[in-house]
Amino acid sequence: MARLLLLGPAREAAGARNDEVDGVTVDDVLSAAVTRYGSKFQEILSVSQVWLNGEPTERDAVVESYDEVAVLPPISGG
Amino acid sequence: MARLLLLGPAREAAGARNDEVDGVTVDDVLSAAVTRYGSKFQEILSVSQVWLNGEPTERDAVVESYDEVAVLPPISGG
Amino acid sequence: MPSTPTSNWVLVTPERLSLEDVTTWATHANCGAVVTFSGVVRDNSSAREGVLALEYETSTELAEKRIHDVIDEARVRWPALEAIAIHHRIGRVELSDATVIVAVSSPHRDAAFDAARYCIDTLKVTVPMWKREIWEGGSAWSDDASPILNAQEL
Amino acid sequence: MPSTPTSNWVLVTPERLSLEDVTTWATHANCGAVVTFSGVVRDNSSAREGVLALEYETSTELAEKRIHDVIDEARVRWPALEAIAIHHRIGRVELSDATVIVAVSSPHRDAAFDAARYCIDTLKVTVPMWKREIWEGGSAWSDDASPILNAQEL
Repeated sequence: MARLLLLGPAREAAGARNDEVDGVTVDDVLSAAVTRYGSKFQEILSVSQVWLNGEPTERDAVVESYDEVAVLPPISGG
Repeated sequence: MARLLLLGPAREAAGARNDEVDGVTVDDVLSAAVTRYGSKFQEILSVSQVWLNGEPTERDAVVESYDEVAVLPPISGG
Repeated sequence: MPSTPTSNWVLVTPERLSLEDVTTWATHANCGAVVTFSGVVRDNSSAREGVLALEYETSTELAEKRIHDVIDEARVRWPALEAIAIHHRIGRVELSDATVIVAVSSPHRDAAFDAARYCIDTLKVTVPMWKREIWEGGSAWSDDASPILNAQEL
Repeated sequence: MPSTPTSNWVLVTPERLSLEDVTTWATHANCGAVVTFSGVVRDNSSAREGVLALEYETSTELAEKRIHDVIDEARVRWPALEAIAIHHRIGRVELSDATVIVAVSSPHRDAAFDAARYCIDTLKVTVPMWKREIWEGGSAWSDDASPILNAQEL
């Protein structure tokens, strides 16, 4: 179980900014999210960075309860 | 006869910002100024630019009545 | 407002940004130079004319953390810097209003210019922030998006 | 206050300078970037600690003319620039107050940064201006003086 944080176009495609999904690794969490949100989300995920608790992460990292997995599409600040 | 404009350290050394001196060329005007104001002014003049009517000038340029000869020591703006 | 001799002021806020406030705050007694950059909403983008407003979305916590990383790296590169403020607005921002302000003070101007430019260039590619362009009758995510990089690598 | 689409605002004045005024004035609808430089009185110089104030002297007419030359040359080098304001204060200026402000706006930030830096670097060596440092009990002309050059040659 991990907390999902979906931002910008990822939030829009999923229809949610925060969610909770099951999974042992970051990869598991993302697969569950794709199953839940569908192909538009998958497309955005494919060009996004994924952070675990505010830091860039490997996709095989193990997630604990209440860890935050954030999906960050290409940015456009400033 | 030309008008003198003396700025910054040149003004201070001469004890005057504006004055009138005789002379056919810029050089004549400056020589008359040195005679009038003395060695401290001469020292500053030696490291200064001289402009005629707001533009850099050659020292042998002829001055007409009411032309302005400006003495501009090294600058320190900003 | 913070005002320690050497200090950082990071803010991600839906409120209007004030250039006067950050500049006054950044002006320390030993500083001869303050350089600011204001990013403002302009009426066109690479995709269209007639832009009326921008709308910014982020995680405030993640954005502020990454802005601090930009500032930390700037201080490594230009140790003489005094104050650095970086404020980013979120939510809807109208035409000609500031979306981001960077202010850097320094005893001399070269470091302030170099660091201000580094900060805005680096913010744009390291800080999580997503921008929608709003025009008469529609809106869309900005085309000018880039993958997230890290401040130390830039 | 001038406000034509492309415009210059030159001012040599004994009044307090306002960064807010020049920035607001410089922000045109097609501009995404405004860069400012503020030169402020600092408490030390190459010659001494304990500087309390600076006092600037010039011919306003000659100084404004040479500031216009700086702006004209900046526009040749960066044709995309929108507004350029250069304000220089004269007379006595207290610690931490601005002695000079440069504000440059542009559709994109690179030109605004480059031109703002060119303007202040060039002003310092081309515009007639003389500065006295004032400290507790005395004053003297600044040591940081340079011969007058021309904007086109820099």
